[in-house]
Amino acid sequence: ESLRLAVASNFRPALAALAPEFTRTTGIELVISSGASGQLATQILQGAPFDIFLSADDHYPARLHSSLGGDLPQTYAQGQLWLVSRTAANDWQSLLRKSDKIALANPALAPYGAAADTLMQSLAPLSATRVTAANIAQVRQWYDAGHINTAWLAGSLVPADAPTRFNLTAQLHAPIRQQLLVIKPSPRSTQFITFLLSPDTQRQLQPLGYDPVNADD
Amino acid sequence: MIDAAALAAIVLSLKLAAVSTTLLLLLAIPLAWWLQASTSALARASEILVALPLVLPPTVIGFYLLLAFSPHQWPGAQWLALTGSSLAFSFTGLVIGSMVYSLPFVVQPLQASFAQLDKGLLEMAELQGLNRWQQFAQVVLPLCKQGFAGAFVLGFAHTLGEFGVVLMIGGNIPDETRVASIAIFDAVEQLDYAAAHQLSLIMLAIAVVALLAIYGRKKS
Amino acid sequence: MIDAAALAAIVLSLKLAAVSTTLLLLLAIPLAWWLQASTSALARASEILVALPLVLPPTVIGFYLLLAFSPHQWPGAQWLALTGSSLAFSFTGLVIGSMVYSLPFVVQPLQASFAQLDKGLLEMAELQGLNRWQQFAQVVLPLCKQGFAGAFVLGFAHTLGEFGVVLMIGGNIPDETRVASIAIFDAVEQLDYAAAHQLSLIMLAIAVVALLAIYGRKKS
Amino acid sequence: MNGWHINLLTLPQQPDLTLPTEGVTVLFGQSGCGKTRLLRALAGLDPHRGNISFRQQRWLSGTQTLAPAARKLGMMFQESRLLPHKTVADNIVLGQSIPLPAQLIDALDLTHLLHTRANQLSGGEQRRVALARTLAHQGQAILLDEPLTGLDAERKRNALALIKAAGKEKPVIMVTHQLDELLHVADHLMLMDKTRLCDGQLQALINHPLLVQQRGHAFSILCGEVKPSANGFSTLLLDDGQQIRLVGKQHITERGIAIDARDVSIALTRANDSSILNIVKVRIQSLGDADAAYATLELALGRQTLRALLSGHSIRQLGLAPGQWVYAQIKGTVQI
Amino acid sequence: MNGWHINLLTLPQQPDLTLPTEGVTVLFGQSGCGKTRLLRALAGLDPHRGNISFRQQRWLSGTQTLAPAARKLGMMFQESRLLPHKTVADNIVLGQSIPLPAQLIDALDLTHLLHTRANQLSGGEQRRVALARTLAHQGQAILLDEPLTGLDAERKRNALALIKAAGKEKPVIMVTHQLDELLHVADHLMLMDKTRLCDGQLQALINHPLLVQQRGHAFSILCGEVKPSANGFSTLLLDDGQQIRLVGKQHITERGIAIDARDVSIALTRANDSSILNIVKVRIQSLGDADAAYATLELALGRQTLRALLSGHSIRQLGLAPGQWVYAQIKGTVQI
Ligand SMILES: Nc1ncnc2c1ncn2[C@@H]1O[C@H](COP(=O)(O)OP(=O)(O)OP(=O)(O)O)[C@@H](O)[C@H]1O
Ligand SMILES: Nc1ncnc2c1ncn2[C@@H]1O[C@H](COP(=O)(O)OP(=O)(O)OP(=O)(O)O)[C@@H](O)[C@H]1O
Ligand code: MOO
Ligand SMILES: [Mg+2]
Ligand SMILES: [Mg+2]
Repeated sequence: ESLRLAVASNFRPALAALAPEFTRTTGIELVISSGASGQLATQILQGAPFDIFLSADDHYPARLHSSLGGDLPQTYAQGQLWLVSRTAANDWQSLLRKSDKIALANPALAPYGAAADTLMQSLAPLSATRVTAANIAQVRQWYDAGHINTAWLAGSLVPADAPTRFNLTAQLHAPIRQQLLVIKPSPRSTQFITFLLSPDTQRQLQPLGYDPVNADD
Repeated sequence: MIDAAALAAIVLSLKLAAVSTTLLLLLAIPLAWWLQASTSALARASEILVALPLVLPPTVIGFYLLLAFSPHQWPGAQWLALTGSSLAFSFTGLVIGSMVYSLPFVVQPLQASFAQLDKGLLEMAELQGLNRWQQFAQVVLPLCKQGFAGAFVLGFAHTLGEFGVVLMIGGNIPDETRVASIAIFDAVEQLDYAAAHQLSLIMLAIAVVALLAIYGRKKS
Repeated sequence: MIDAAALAAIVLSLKLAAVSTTLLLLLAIPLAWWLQASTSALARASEILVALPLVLPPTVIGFYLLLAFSPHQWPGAQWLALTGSSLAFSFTGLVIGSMVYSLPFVVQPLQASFAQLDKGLLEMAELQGLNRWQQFAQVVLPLCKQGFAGAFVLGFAHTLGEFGVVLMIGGNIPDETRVASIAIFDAVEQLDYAAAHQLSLIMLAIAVVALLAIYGRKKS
Repeated sequence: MNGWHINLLTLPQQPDLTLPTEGVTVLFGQSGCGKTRLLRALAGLDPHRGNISFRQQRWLSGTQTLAPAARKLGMMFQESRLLPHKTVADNIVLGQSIPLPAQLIDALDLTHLLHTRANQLSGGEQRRVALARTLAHQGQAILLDEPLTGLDAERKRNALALIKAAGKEKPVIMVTHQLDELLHVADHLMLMDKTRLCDGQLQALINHPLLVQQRGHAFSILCGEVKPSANGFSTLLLDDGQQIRLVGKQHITERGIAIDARDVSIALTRANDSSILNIVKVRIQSLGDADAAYATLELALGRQTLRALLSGHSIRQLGLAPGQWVYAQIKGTVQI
Repeated sequence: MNGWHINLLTLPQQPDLTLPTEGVTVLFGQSGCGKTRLLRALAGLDPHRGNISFRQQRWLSGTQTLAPAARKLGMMFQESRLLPHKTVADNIVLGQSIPLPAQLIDALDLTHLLHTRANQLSGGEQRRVALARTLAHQGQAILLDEPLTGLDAERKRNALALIKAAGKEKPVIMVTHQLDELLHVADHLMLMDKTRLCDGQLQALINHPLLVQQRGHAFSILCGEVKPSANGFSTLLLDDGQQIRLVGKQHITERGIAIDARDVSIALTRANDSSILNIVKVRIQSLGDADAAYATLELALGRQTLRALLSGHSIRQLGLAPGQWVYAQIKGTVQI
């Protein structure tokens, strides 16, 4: 027996870390397809055979829900927004001001990009060139290859050796809610959601770079 | 060394490339012949039609194919009615998608090659009593072998590397539509560079062997 | 109707395609000639090398280009030292990326076409006193025009539609690296299908006009 | 039944003629006059309008055309059109399920080349392979477009014999510019220029202006009863009882001999001490233009006409006049 | 200085010879013997080993080779090799910055085709364009590979005159299989078979076995003092005082005349009433094989040799014997 999950690229490593535990306790295999949230949403609209959609934001699940109906989207994790750099700086504002190139995910596509964009707008005008990635993983690739020294990243992607890093999740007016939507209701789907939202599992999210979902969310 | 998932992706890629290229050649050979032989406006229009998919990014072609395959649209609905299964997110769908996308790469070298074939030899062959098929096998094929090799290489390699269309209409489903190119892309996305390098190397090795087989034979 | 950003993306795409295709032809013509004329092992190896990028998905090629362009790597460091600027996220970088990716599509049709050229005519032309360049302009070009048209169409259209490499090394910077294919992709990702349809249609229209110009001339 | 009925509206000559069922028809005409176009029209390779039928088959009727393959023709093109990647042997039997025609191959001296690939042949070797292929073709007729260009004299002689033999089996149309080839193989003649095409028996057309203009002087054709070879001679018994003797291995055919007017000289008395074998008594019919440097005389030999090309000087010196009986000395003959 | 010194180790004939600076050298040999390969070697189109020099230039020395273009040669290939997309005019001046050679074009009857694209030409038209292009080439020598194949008699005559004229300007090497072409233009001869290549003056080689084998019978070449044309004749004054007279527009050149042994007959007495213009007194040197059907007699004519092909029958009948004085009647001649 298996369950088909469509998961946003950024959450895939976390999901891969959680999967063995789920399979061990329930006997259900997870078949994981990952991709950009927008691309997965498009496919689901055209009938892609997934049981559950784990998006990087709350926008796509809402769009899908309005077309497909069913249970309401649920938040399964809260993202952390980090600013990392190879350049030393005392605070994130001065870091942004002295960087010549800043990479972020495309605000139009990714919630991390949108969140980063909001914070940068508050400091406008900045002299840096904004380099926009199609998704948040690409930002990390650019950072890794040395093209970019200052980058907005998700908590799950922060490099362990980055000399300068600021967790700016607290600065955000709205949390980054990663939401899921059940595409094909079934007992197995319910089992998975129960597992993912269980306090045990949520506790494990912290070291993976996500904040657990508040009970009231 | 290589995990089962990676191996499955490579096997799937090879299968997709083999099936698509075979079908493509079957389709492209008569098409290319007609395009170079005919002076009709229809042929000119078809020539353009064949090249058109080229200018759209593959993911966008994939997007339109996804729309076409949708059971809400006429082609997808027809297919569903006929076969009982959907084209999207199936191997068959990938084959069709790869064919649409790779068609110009197979047609163009063939067409260029056919245009340069000495038509006098075909006149001779016809008078000697060779039928269409024999003319193809005994005159066109050996004399245009560079064109065929080019068409095959571009078609096969391109399908192996095909990614945007597959990503869109495949859905990255292991064993069904998760081909090697998607697996490499996934690895890069997951920052698993070691896995990406390894898979890339395997693909390159396969390509070298395949190309050696083609080019080695060709020059002898 | 069309907003300024979309228009800028289309203009940039055309510029990228024009520059890349021109440079590609300059590179591919002598390369293809050498590949078909030489029987050396080096030529066979190069033939394979040229075709290799085909089997990797464009985003993966983009990824490797990203590594190559990196200031931590030899090529990227050299370029930085020489020009003072980085190749990543620049128009120049896109041109190089497109060229790497489209090279086989330009080389293959040319090579097939050259292989079928009657070499006796070149012997004649040489004895008549035509220099290399005149032989090219007066013999090779007119007699292989189908091959050139094919190479140009594949190269140009492919660069117009190029997406994976650009996505990886471009950085989506308006006026610099935000080409039309990226803009369409963005629109699809945002589920803004209307914008995607509109941009796609404009690209197709441009392609039809360009192809008409090429094929119209060719057959006359 | 007849060979071809040809009536083509789409050639400048608008040919309208009927060719015989058998034998070799030579198509003769200046370079560029349209010979190849006519052969191609017969083979169905270009669109045409008119009528062509062969035996009982309609090949062209209006613009309705029978496909080239269905016409079942062997055709040798002006270019050799071999498949460069195939061996000589494979080229020869291409498309025909026949064993290698050993005799043809031997006669055309191709045996040592059978396993050579066609792209390694010299020009003349290519021509011979193409000729072998065409002559071996199992079809109902043969078209040959300048089959003997590029061959040396020895190969040409052999090839001519093969073509002549092929004409005994099925109709052959052969294009040539060479008079010697024409005389050797032509049963029937088509003479073409850019606007006209006329045809007829070799005998009837041998002095047609289109032919004479090309070769520069007249011919005679003499026919008669052929007597078998005796002590080294074949003899052609003419209708007035006189004889023409020919030495050598080749024997006179029923078709007679052709005599170039240049090879005929006139004497007023019969020379008894000359090596010239054939001296016949003839009556001068006409002198031609005896004031010119050269003139062609027509001489009555029984019911046939013999032509002699003499210098005006000789004519005046000998005082030749129409009606006069003289002796014609015949030096060279071509057995046709 | 000399034309070519040729010493090639990579051809089966291993040619080692020196060709004259001027005039036309005819390369004659059976199909497939290697004529085209030799021309290509001279043009530098294939790799070879040996030595070739032309005038003071080294073209090949060991395997070091001068590029074809640097040899500055006009070459007409066995295939016409026209650029199909260019007009006749453009093909003719291809690569040469020269005005259209109006005289050549006129003589080769190409004027009406100047604006036709080469892919619309008949086979013979293509040959003529290729010939015009080669003869118009500004280089230092000309190579012609069977330039006259596919031409009708009239065009061939004109083309031969042009080739002969070209030989007056620079050395020409011409491949042909046709004896009449050879006799008309050859100053020098190269005779080739698969293993041998020998060269020499036309006079010296005219009865070389390689040549006789091809054409079947012997020739004579007679030289002498040429007297200008008077009342319709040109006269060749032989060394023993006898004369050969030729009628017509063409005049005897300094090079003499060629006479086919078939065109010579023998009489024991001088015929006074014959139209044969040229009767010379000769002494029989040798009879050849008089028992055969045909034999070639050698006849001393002053210090020169005249050959006659007679039937064995005639020889026996006339009782001819070596040393005997007889009269040779010469019917046809070729002005060389
Ligand atoms: N490209 C080639 N490769 C190998 N052998 C060849 C090639 N071209 C010609 N030959 C061979 O070399 C020999 C000489 O060829 P060449 O073309 O010089 O003959 P040729 O004397 O010009 O004959 P022809 O009168 O038929 O043109 C022939 O036996 C031929 O088969
Ligand atoms: N493909 C063509 N398109 C247009 N005109 C052509 C074409 N081929 C030949 N012609 C023209 O048609 C006329 C007849 O050509 P054709 O080839 O029949 O001549 P031909 O009698 O065979 O001459 P040759 O003896 O030179 O081969 C020529 O004037 C020629 O220029
Ligand atoms: O939707 Mo993502 O997490 O930007 O790849
Ligand atoms: Mg012709
Ligand atoms: Mg040759």
